[in-house]
Amino acid sequence: MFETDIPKFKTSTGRSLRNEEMIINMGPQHPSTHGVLRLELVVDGEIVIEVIPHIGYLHRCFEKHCEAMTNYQQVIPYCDRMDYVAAMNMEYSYVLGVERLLGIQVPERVEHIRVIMLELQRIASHLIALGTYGLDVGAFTPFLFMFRDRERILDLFETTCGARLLYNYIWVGGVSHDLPPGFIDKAKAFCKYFRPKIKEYNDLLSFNDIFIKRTANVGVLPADVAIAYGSSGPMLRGSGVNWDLRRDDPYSIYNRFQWEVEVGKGEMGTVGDCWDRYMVRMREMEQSANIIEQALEQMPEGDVQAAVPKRIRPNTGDLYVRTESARGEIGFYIVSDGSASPYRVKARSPSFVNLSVLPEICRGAMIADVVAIAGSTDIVLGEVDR
Amino acid sequence: MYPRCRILVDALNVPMREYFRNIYRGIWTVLIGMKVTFMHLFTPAVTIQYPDVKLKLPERARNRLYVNMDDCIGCFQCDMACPVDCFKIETVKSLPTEDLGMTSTGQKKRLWVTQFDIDIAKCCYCGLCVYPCPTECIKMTDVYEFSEFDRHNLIYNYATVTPAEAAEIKARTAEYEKEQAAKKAAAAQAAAAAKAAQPAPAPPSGNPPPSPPAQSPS
Amino acid sequence: MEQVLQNLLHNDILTYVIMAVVPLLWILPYALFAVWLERKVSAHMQDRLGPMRTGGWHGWAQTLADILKLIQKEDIVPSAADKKLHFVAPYLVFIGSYAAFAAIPFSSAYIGSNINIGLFYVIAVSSLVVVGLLMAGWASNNKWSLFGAVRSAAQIVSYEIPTALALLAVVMVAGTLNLQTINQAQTGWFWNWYLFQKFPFIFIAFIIYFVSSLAETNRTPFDIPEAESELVAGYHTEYSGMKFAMFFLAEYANMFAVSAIGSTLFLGGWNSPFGDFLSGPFWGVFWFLSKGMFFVFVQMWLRWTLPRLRVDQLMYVSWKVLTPWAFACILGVGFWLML
Amino acid sequence: MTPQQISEKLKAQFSDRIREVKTEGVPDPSVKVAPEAIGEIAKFLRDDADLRFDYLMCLSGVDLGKNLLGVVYNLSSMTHRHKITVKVEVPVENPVMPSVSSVWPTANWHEREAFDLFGIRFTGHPDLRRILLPDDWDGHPLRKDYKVPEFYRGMKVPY
Repeated sequence: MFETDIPKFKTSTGRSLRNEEMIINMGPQHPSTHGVLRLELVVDGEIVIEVIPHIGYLHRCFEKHCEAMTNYQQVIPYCDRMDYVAAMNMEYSYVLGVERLLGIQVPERVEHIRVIMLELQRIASHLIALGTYGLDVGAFTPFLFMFRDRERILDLFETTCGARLLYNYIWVGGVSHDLPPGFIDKAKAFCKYFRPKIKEYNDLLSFNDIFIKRTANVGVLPADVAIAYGSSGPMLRGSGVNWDLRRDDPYSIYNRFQWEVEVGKGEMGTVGDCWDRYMVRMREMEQSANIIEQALEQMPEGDVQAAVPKRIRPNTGDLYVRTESARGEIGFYIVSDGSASPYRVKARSPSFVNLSVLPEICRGAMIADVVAIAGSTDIVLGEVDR
Repeated sequence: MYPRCRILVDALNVPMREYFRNIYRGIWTVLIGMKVTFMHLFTPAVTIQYPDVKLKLPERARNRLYVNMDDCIGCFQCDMACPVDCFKIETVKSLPTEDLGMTSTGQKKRLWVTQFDIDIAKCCYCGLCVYPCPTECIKMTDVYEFSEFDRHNLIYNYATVTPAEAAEIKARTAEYEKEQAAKKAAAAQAAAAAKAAQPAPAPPSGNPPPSPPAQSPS
Repeated sequence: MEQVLQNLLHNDILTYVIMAVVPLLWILPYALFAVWLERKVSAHMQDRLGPMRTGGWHGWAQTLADILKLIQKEDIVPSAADKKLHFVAPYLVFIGSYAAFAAIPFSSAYIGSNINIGLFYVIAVSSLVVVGLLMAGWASNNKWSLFGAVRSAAQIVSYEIPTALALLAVVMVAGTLNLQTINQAQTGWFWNWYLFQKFPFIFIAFIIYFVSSLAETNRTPFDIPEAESELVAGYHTEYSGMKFAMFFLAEYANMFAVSAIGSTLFLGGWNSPFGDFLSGPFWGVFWFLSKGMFFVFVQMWLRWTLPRLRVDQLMYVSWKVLTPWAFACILGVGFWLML
Repeated sequence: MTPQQISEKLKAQFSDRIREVKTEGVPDPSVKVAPEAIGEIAKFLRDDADLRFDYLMCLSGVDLGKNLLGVVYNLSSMTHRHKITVKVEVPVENPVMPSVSSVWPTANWHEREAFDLFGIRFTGHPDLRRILLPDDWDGHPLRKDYKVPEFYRGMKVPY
């Protein structure tokens, strides 16, 4: 709250007290590192002097696997497993890259279905992010409320593609299944159900004074630092940067809908603090609900699969494709050598990049703040380690 | 040394109004939160008593794989589509004298499927194997409770022939092929002899025909 | 009751033993019930069902089963731990919270020890808990446990002050430290309770007491010593089996102890709220326990509603909010009494 | 600015150190530059008022075969909303090139990853350690000639 330097403690005779820094390990098995992240904390009492993240405990050789696959389609299930909380976003980004390499245009209906799925997934992912964030600062109940509502989204996904978490739904040139009968009504009903719930979360957690005290002015990430560190998604927007790839690097049909890009305004403290990042997510859910409702309204009839050759063989070349996942910019750098399997796939995962700024913003915080800051970056370790 | 230390919050720097507003806000927002949780004390639970009550799975649910072996023609399409290699398939060519019947889609079966194992522990339930199947014999069912104490029990053998029968079939086919090869070789020899008699420069074709893959390419 | 027993048994020591064991007869079933209640309350607040299977009706035997499980569990002591302290700590914690029950009047007929410095004794002896917690954290030889222990020591010591000051406001009105006498002074309808006297000073003092008692029992929003998202489990991270159960028991016993003191001092203890209606020694027990349980419920309610504070904010609440306001209450009550 | 203009500008500034420009007929226009110049070029790309590539989207190592390792920088500018891909090739025998982590701090972890998986050494990197694999891992797995070891500390690797 106030920038104060603690003077070196001296005894009455003027000798300085012996004080030692302590190194403690937060993780890899720790309740609030959201997986197997290990943070090496150098602490002086409760104050954290330095944070050194160690990652790789969940490394599953995604990129090596991609090269070993026999065709482009087989990579999609692996993309799902990168960010298992927002799997749709992951596979969409990859599929978009392959489609651009092939030069395929997908049918209108597919675009609409994809947008609906991506935004539903964004809500689901943000619900987890916010719920676990509540858990990080000690509030248990919002977590379960949010899981309750996320469950409805997962049910929608399950009726559509049969899986609840790892969908393999968005395919090159289309989607695996058309929407099931009754989906549109159910999705509309969900949006209607969901809006009042946001108010409930706000009452219970967002505007709770203890929560504000815990998160406002904590882990302030200034806009220039955020850009230099390549932060993206709610992390970047929380710092007040009005930047959303859905609008600023348009893909799919997002430019047809009416929606706002939410940015952190520093209502409860400094711009770019944990509360701002939290609130950007909360407000984004509402915007996503807007997009879903519009897309449901405009849903055209038609085919759900473009004409794609059975064996996908893009021309030799490379490209970088980026989309806005729930956590930020998910990019795939895909190199094709003209064969049926990708030559190289590099995933630029948002959590990996967002996490790299953690040492910068944790300096001088307290241990409890490190938990709050790490929670507000909303990392998924599957995606950090790939 | 501590650039952003926030321990020493000096209350005197906080204006008095802020102090009272803090207290007021603290109490008020706590009461609002308590109201929300109290209301939920009386709303019915959304959870169910799982093993007693089960949710109906949607039609498209992707769970355990099932293979209808009556329809399987041993084409390896599912094996090739699988990203995690959980299939282990072995086929043996049937003899021309044997009739393996037709699939329900009207295709003639030409191969004995002597081994069709799915390691369901490896399966990632992506459903990619379902689509390429020409006879629609592999599909994902709604069975999701199949835990086992031993992971080897999760390797499901779908082959309809027993190992003994498989060995017999293999032996039969190998014998038949040897016969065929011998016949071919004899024919080729005869042809070569015939050719040798003639001075025409015909290419010798002494090699036996490549035998069909007896094992899966894994 | 002491008199009755003495007449019955003609044996001093046996009488004392029985007198001492009586609260335990309440605490053990209470702790089982409270853990179950906590689970049910939390579950229903979160739109869940909570334990439903063990024992049949709403899983009433769940905690019983848990205790059986904990008894059977292996008692793991870290190899680098200070074995003796590690062993003693959980019992010391429980002793601290149990000893407080000695001076709490359960009914007009039963009080463990009717001493005239009862309140003082309760405040003093419940501080013993800190020693146990600190011991546990230190002996575990685990940095996280140590953090929890140091945090809890700082917290409990700080919150002793607003607690004591808030109680002092009542003592000033009552003019005694004997809890039984304080109770007797509140007999009659509920407006005789100290809560509603010298309004609003004692009312505020009550809120201060309740808030700081939350901190003393390490309950949310002041549960930073065992903040599960920061310190995993704080001082009892390295405990397992029955020793862990001891900590658990002590926590719940403590919860009831502070609730009991609160209801004794502010809500008339074993007095019926409706004058003579349902009053008497036996109904007294009922009123006392239900008042206590109500506060236990409120503690649970708060726990499942609020996030937790940070260490410095915790200190801020104690020293800059609760303590000055408690002083103001004392001052107010003092002036009122002088007038 | 269009990719052509960007590459013109780079050529004017760095002349011969720009090896190859590909702007037509490829999904992502790219500029291939000399490895030793990447630090300078990166600084120029970020600081020039017309370019302002303030956002390093991605940094990937690639095994290009033919005894070459490549590093690909995908840059975007938030101010001018244009993008460019910068490519660098280094020989596999001595894969050394300057780090750009002082220009874009986000490159820090990306470069560690490229070091980890390809063995490309970035000079001037503040903390060039393995990031995803264990510190004592042998070899750089994403190179095409990498052989999966049989055992790692007594554990069988291919399951």
